[in-house]
Amino acid sequence: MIKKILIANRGEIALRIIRACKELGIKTVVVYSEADALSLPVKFADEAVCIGPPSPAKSYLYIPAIISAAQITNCDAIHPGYGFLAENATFAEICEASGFIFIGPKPDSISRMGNKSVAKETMQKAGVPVIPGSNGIVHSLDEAISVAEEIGYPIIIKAAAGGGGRGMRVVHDREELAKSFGIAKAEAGSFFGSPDVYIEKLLGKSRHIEVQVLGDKFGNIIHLNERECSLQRRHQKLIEEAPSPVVTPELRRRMGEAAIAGARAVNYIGPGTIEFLVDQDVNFYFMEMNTRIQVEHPVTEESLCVDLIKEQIRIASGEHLSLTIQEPKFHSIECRIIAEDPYNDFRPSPGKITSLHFPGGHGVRIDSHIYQEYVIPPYYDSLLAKLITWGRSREEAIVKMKRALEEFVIEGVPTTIPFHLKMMENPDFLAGNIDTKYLERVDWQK
Amino acid sequence: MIKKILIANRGEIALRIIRACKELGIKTVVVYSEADALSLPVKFADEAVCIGPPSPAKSYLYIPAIISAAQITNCDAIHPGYGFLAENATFAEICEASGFIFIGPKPDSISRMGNKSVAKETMQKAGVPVIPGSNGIVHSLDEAISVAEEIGYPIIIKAAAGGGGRGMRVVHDREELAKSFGIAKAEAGSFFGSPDVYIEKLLGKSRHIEVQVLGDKFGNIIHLNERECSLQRRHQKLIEEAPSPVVTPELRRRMGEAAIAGARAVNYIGPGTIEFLVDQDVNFYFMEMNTRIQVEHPVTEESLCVDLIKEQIRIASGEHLSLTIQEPKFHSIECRIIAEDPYNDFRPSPGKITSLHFPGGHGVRIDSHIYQEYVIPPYYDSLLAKLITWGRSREEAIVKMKRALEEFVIEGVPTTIPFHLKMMENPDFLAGNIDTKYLERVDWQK
Amino acid sequence: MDLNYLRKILKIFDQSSLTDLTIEEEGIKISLSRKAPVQNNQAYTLGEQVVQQPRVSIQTVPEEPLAKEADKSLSTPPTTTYHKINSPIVGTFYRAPSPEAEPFVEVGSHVVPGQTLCIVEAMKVMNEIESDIAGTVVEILVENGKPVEYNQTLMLIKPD
Amino acid sequence: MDLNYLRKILKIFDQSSLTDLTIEEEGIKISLSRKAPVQNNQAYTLGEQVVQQPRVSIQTVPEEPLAKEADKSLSTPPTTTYHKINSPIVGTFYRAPSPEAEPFVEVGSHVVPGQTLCIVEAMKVMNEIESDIAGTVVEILVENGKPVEYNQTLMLIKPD
Repeated sequence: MIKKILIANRGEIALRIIRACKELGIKTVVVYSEADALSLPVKFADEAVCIGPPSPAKSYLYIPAIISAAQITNCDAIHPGYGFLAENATFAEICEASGFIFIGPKPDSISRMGNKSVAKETMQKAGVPVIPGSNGIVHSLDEAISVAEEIGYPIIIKAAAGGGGRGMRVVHDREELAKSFGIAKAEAGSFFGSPDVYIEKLLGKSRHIEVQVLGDKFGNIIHLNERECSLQRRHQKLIEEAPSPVVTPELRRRMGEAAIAGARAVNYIGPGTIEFLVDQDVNFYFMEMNTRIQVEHPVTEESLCVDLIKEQIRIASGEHLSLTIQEPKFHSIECRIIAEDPYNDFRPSPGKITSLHFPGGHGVRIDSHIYQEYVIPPYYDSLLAKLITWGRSREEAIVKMKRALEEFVIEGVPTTIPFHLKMMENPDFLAGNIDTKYLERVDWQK
Repeated sequence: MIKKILIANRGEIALRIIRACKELGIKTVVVYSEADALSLPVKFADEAVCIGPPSPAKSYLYIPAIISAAQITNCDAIHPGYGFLAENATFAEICEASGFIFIGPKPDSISRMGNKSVAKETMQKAGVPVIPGSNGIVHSLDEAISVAEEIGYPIIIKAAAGGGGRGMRVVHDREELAKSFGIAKAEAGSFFGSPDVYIEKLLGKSRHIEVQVLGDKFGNIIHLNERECSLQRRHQKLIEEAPSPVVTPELRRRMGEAAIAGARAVNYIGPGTIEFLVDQDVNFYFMEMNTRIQVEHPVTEESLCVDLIKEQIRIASGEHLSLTIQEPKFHSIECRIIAEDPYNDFRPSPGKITSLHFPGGHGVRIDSHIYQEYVIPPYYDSLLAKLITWGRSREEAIVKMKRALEEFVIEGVPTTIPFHLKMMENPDFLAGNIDTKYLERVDWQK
Repeated sequence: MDLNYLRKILKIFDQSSLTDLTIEEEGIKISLSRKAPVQNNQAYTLGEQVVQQPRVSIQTVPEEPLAKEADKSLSTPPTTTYHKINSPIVGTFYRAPSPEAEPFVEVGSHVVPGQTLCIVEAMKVMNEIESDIAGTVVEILVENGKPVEYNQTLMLIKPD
Repeated sequence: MDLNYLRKILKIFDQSSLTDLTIEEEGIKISLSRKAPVQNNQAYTLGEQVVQQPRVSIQTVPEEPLAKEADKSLSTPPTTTYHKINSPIVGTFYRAPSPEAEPFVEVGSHVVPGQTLCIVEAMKVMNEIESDIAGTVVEILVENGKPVEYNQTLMLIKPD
């Protein structure tokens, strides 16, 4: 078993990893920037090493400082958390080259899933459904037209080197395509350094449903069911649940098998997530794979009563998978409590938490690094807490969430709590009628 | 279903009941004394009614004020919590006579279990093992000697009207019995107003193991396994767990059946607890029945993933039992965090909580009414929080408890946290080698 | 009750120099009280316990300028010191012995010690509330037939 | 690390008038820092962020009486203002270019701007730390071969 882990992250996920390590009897070292000197991870880890100034580029993203911190504290493994260096194949390689276990998949798995077109090709070869479109790069307008006629309008022209919702152009007919194709290539060239573009069908209203996979070092790969993450705002997930209200056991089995096939195609180790778009006819299409633990992993944990981080560390230590494929035991929901003002277009609002009261009781879990008098640093993301509830039914999880939100007091900064409270009474949410564009169409305050 | 419940209690259990009601869509009214005007139950209930000054006799124990509060707020049911009026048959009767549903068993069940010798007789008739001893009152020395020779020394002479560890005299042989019998009768007469005494065998090292039962209004009664509560100090439970580390499935079945038989003998409705003493040869003997929800109910909840308070309210509303007899799913432990100074003989220490941080994460539950800046009133018991953890094994629940206790910060008053931290590393506790006198024999600080 | 609303009220109260605040509206009554004004603007200061300043069942409004200041800004009359008649029990307030009968007192009535002022009914028992002072009724704070809490002020009397 | 111990230290710090406190023992280093002395004795005051008072990598100890007061009570020399040499990276501190070689400087050495004072090794890269001032080395705060954090003070130099 791993003896001592360096945690190359901050905030709630750093605390989450410390908790798992303590329960496994593993020593922890947390690295921190000067902005996080007074944070709970620094307080609760066995050791803490300051690695740089607040700027992420000079601290949490600065590989030499992190590796050096692992060396001076004699760690034998490095946990990247999520964000920062978690999906950086170079970092994973350097960890291993420096003699540390990287708690995550192999660098090759990361890089193959990091490149969007390679990932799509890999999945397609593995038999995972992908969004209909061109086979890779589209070089000429003629080629574009023939692809478009085959898959049908509307389509999206995407920059191959783009990502995160940027470098995309929607086209509704042939005439528009003729006008847009050259412009799209020129934009791709000037924004992303490469004029390469590819074409995908534009799906209608669709849901974001992702499947948790888990592989060990012996080639065993399972899935742990899906998470419904359709409630988003500008590609940021706000509420997640497990299971999805629209996934049947049969669909779960098919999506799970596709996800396992995809993970197997890159010899995946540890927990990872295959994100699918699910259209209104319940066809599912590969979107991307996240080669790390995810923010929303607790809903899977509470729906199955498992501990994914402990399992991840055991797997990294060379143990066999201890979990099996099984139907959800409970329904679990997570609300992301973020220091954003929902009444002001979700504007980030760092500041000092002057007053704090966490909800408690049966079926309520809080993953959070905040405390009364905590100052939210402006340098990093503004997730304050994940509030997770579970129950024997979706209805029970929702009423529990509502009462927990009502008990949750955070003063000093605006948070997303009022938004979540409103959503717990929103008829569309209650009916499970949510798609990824829902919050663009609907005013949540109404 | 019940529409509006008056909660005739305070502290964490009042908050626990409010949470259950909110999740069931039931309105709540909390009554409070002037000492609790700034408490969380008052803050979180739908309505709050001040019923008297801090003294319990003039507020939480003052029946006319509570009934009147239920009347002016149009409640249809009254939940007594635990302590205060929870096991007062007269109160239950008055509730029903005044037109309110008393959320608990029938007054007759309460009174039959409240009288120690009636309870013992009832159980014996129902076939529940009781501690060997006299059949009721022992009138003469000759009778005492013959009972003692039959059951074997050592024995205890107990005042029939005594209770709570008072009015007891241990006797080791015939000579001592001859000397003590008269004195014991005289003491019983002067202390408890009645010279009646009875005789019980003195058990050796024994464990306190209790069985949770649950009955509905249709005569269905089940048990929900046992709780191990042997770690006590002056009859006060400090740590509880479910299941017991020494109870096998076969013993669980036998104790469960005995408990159901006992509950059936008094037509029991709602959640109740049959307490057993279990000797070193794993014989179990009826000790007493608690006709109410108990402080330690969460360990049963977490070991089975059920909600006993919601079930209790559903039963009181006239619904059928929704739970079934089943083996524990998880191992769960509860530590009572009390405002007592463990380094000073557990001296109660009311005061102001100047700083507070609750632990969180997977498998951790907090039931607590405290907040930063809360002033612990000196008039009531000093339970601050119940910290509950669970895991797939006893070991997992214990390591989780340890890390949760390490994260738990309460400043301003001494608490039992250091005691619990020490116990989580105590070899006897880890081995499950605990009996009810353990803390009398052993210095916990060593 | 809307708890956010309550929180806002608590906040305003905390940031003020008041020691007592009572708000009644639409069947809801909120009573806030504390020992002394807080120094800093801790919004969630639920810390000070009312017990430390036990309000006796029938008491005279204190003469400290701060308390007077607070009262002045919130309730209608007192510029001078009035005597409070508080309810000794939670129950229903009645101004008359029966629906048909005349009220025991009206605003302006002169009362003497031992005179019945009103009734608070709890569990079918009619608790007659008597005056412990001689004076004039200046305000009746509760409507006939409405519920009252323990220690809630029922009437104000201007001592002779 | 024993968290109760840490809590005690935080408490002592909070109750003092210090702005900075560093304790090193048995492989543990605890650095506390705050903007200004707190007014009240909040024991759990983790609120003030060091960021609000960014310490530049190489800086002059400020002249404010409070800071001097703090330094005086804790570290051996400074009665006058010394110049701090801080580590620009986390790593291992070496006083000489190789185990056999002589140290770059000793206490009492006179140094000029650009002169190498020591090495901090990170990921097998030897980062030579140079003086940015002319002066005399008055204290070397880290032992040869020991780990240092980002911005940890390595040496004190008395400017000419």
